Amino acid sequence: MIDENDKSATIRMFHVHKNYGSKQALININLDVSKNEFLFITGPSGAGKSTLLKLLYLGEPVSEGQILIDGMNLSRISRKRIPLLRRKLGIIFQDYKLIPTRTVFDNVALVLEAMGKKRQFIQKKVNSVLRMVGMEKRFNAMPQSLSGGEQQRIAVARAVIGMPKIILADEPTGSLDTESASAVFDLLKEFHTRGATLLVATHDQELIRKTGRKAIYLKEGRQTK
Amino acid sequence: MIDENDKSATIRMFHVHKNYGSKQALININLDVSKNEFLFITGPSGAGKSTLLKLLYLGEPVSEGQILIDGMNLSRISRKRIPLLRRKLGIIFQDYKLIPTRTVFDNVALVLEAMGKKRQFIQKKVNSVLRMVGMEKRFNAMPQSLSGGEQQRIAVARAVIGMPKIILADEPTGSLDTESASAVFDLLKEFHTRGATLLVATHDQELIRKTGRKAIYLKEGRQTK
Amino acid sequence: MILYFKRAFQDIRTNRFLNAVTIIIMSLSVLIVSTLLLFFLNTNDYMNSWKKGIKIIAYLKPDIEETNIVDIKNKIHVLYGVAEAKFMSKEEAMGRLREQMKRQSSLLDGLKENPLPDAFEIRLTEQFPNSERIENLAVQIESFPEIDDVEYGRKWIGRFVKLFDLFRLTGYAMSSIFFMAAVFIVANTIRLVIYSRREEIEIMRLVGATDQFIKTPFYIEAVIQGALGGIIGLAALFAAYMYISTNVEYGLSFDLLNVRFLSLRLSGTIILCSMFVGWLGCFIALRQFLKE
Amino acid sequence: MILYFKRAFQDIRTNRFLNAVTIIIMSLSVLIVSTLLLFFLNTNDYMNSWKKGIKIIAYLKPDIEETNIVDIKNKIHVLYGVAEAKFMSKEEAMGRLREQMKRQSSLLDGLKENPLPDAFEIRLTEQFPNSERIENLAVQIESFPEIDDVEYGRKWIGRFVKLFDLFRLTGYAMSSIFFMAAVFIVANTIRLVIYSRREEIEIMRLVGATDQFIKTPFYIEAVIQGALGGIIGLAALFAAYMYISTNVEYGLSFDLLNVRFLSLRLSGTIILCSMFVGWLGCFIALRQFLKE
Ligand SMILES: Nc1ncnc2c1ncn2[C@@H]1O[C@H](COP(=O)(O)OP(=O)(O)OP(=O)(O)O)[C@@H](O)[C@H]1O
Ligand SMILES: Nc1ncnc2c1ncn2[C@@H]1O[C@H](COP(=O)(O)OP(=O)(O)OP(=O)(O)O)[C@@H](O)[C@H]1O
Ligand SMILES: [Mg+2]
Ligand SMILES: [Mg+2]
Repeated sequence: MIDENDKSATIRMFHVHKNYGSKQALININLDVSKNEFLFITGPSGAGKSTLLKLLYLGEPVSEGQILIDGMNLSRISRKRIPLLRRKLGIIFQDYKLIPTRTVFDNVALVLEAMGKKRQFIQKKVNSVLRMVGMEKRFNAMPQSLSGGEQQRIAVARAVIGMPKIILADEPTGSLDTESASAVFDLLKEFHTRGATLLVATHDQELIRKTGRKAIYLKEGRQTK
Repeated sequence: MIDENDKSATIRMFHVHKNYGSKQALININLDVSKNEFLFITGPSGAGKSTLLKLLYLGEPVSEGQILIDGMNLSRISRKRIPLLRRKLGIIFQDYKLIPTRTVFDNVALVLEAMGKKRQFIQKKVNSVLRMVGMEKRFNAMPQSLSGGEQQRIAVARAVIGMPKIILADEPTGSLDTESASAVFDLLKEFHTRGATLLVATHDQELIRKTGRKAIYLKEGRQTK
Repeated sequence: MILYFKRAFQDIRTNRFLNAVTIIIMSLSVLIVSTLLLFFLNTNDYMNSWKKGIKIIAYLKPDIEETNIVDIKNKIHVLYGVAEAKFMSKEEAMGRLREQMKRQSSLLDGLKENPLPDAFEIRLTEQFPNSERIENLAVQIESFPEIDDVEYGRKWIGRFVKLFDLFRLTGYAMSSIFFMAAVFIVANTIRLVIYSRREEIEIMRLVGATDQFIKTPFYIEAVIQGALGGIIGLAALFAAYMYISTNVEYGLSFDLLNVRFLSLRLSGTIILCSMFVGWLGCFIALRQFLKE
Repeated sequence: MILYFKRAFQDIRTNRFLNAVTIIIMSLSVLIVSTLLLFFLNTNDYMNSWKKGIKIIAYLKPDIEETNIVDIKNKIHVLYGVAEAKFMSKEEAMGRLREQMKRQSSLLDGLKENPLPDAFEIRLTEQFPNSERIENLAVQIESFPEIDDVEYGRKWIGRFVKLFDLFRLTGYAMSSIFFMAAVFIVANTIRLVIYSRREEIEIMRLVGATDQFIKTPFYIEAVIQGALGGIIGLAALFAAYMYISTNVEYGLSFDLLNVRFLSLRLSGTIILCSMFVGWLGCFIALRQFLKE
């Protein structure tokens, strides 16, 4: 039924359900995201946007259905190979998930260190990415000493530093003023033009309208548009 | 120089500076917020909005200058009496600050428990406030199992449950879709009509425009409007 | 107050892992301290039973009338430190000597007359052994006109008492080291636990909770943990004690029946101490994290 | 690998509080175990010095020629467990008996002829004391044609050896209880520490770090902590030992000089153990928090 060799789509979801106990967070989601697509996921608070992204990075297992990413069937991935999947993804978490005991630099460098990159390369790369999000001066700060928007920009920097094929962004500009937000969006778009697939969850209809990109609409776990 | 008996203003800031090490987060802020005012604080990411609110609830001491709230001089408040100040305030934190090990109910009830209210009163009150933010069904959930917007609504519920004279809201609708956001705003406005003073930090110019309220504008720690 | 207890129990439920670890560490600390205590108490008992073997022999002058003997006995008996004075006639003494000499006892067969004197065998009270005090007592008895000579294992007692003192000293030193170590371990464990809950403390302060409101449940928890830790630690020791005493007794056929467990009162004291240490650890930790 | 070490050191720096507490608790655990070890080692030494006092006396038949004595001596000497066999003529034996009898020695004055036999006094090797083995040895010696009779404090040795066995057994039991307690305490402490860093672990996993990448610095840290804990614990014990031995020796004038500290090799073993326990605690904790 599922053709794992169909590489035209980077992300495919087949009849995906996700329950948290008795709570149905996602109901029968079917989705084809082709390579280099830029897709918004939208819907009201609690609709299941973050849950959908969570299933893609195996933050949670699906309750039913199948997900393919780059031809890999997520339910058949062994624990040991999960990191390989995640390195293909650049994830901007809604709550940022910065390590509170490490500096901004170390938080961003972590991704490259985990990939086993060379020290000098890391140094250069981190600096350049921090510059892109306008945080190059704060490389030595601790996350708690940053403002909400600054933390979000660090989260964006960390998500893109590994040159991921797929970027999953959960409200990537929720804490940002218009100016910083468009800077971040320009950055994401740049990765898009370089070939990355973008999935952006947001509640901000305005943003979608302005960008003029395709969007799928979730409501109480169901795909409505 | 400072007239502590001038009760016309609930919040007064005189020449307030705030430095974090060498970083100047706020520079010479002067502010008069009169009773029952509804004031926005706006500005780009890292402008000092959260810092300004933090000074008001004594989350940080001022570096220079004086702050009066309800005639109390914050720099002269003894450690023991800080809780009394904070009970006058309802605070919505930018990062919500929910206790991860307690249920939604307990998180919200905490404020009233700390005030020494009766059990039955607390029960009733928490239920009614959760209903106002549309979270009455999730009273038994843990904060981590809530979506970003749901957590934010719990944070709002906790801020208003103690019937505070002054509400300090830091991006209170940042994670909310338009509908939930206006529900929350209606709630805040209701408290405003009941006599509370509102200070809302937000980067969202749209919101301010729509509400049509007064706003002060911060940029790199300076008051510009 | 009821509210505080309720919150404490709720905390224990929601922080099961932290509580379990704290209670485990407390139990182990109590186990260590009480094992050592049990050991030294029983060694002490054993040494006391040895001490009972210390005797002073007072030899009577040869011409004492038999009627005087009761008087002398009474005179000795009232002396401080004397538990019992037993008369031993020269015939008894000869019998014992024969027994002691065993294969050389044939030497005694050639004697026409018993040259041994009558004597008193004096047992000392348990608290007594201390070489100076024994010496004093011996001198006192020797000064009685009816007494010819006094004999006691001066050298042996000296050595024994010193060994005993050394042992007791070691016991005190070790007990205090172990007790302090246990206190520090528990206090630091509680610091760790409260450290990992500092966010919660901070949030409570931000929403207007007084220090007392924040602290009280932590104290209640720590004291409950202390009590449970104490009880579990003692129970584990008791189990080990029962296991060893039933399994080893037969093998050794040694009087392990004499090995006694900690008294109820001492056990109670240990549990109280454990509760206090819980409280103390909490006090230190809260001071640290509430001041920040 | 260098990167891992760097990250481990960085972690230690950023988590100073957690590291300090872990090292304190590890030091205290090492202190407890090594104090107990020191105590039992020295008690063992002391008992060994007592054991040297155990002797077998083999009485020769009256008509043995003096030339045979060297032969017999050699025959005894080669037996397993014999450290030394010393000839004691009947004259020497009489002299000793006199000494032993002290005030009753006048009894011996009436004798015309020395009725005591010649004898060998046999000292045993240190490892030997065990009542059955002594008995075997005695039977063996008694079976020599030149030997009339063998004497050894059967009852006394039995009692002594049993006391010794009991003590050793208690030592083993306590050492294993304390060792296990220390292991559990340290392992649980590390669990607590890693629990309070579980968010960090979770985030690292989410950004694509392999388990190995996450674990290695924790292991390095735990082993470093173990080493430091071991060193500090032993240093504290050494300080206590020096303090007590310099302050108490004079007061007691007891041969505390004989009290020896743990050997370098044993100290090294303790530090290695402590490092291993650190590793183990880390292993358990990481299994728990990485699986979640
Ligand atoms: N771990 C969990 N346990 C139980 N329920 C959960 C859990 N995680 C999410 N949920 C519920 O699933 C629903 C969808 O959550 P999700 O986080 O996907 O919403 P969202 O669309 O991202 O909303 P928001 O815009 O507010 O972030 C919510 O009602 C949430 O409460
Ligand atoms: N504890 C701290 N130590 C050092 N610098 C800090 C600390 N807290 C805040 N800052 C800095 O002070 C500046 C103002 O921070 P603040 O949080 O007030 O910004 P903000 O206006 O709330 O921004 P945002 O809209 O992004 O939340 C920022 O540049 C921030 O990095
Ligand atoms: Mg979400
Ligand atoms: Mg802010």
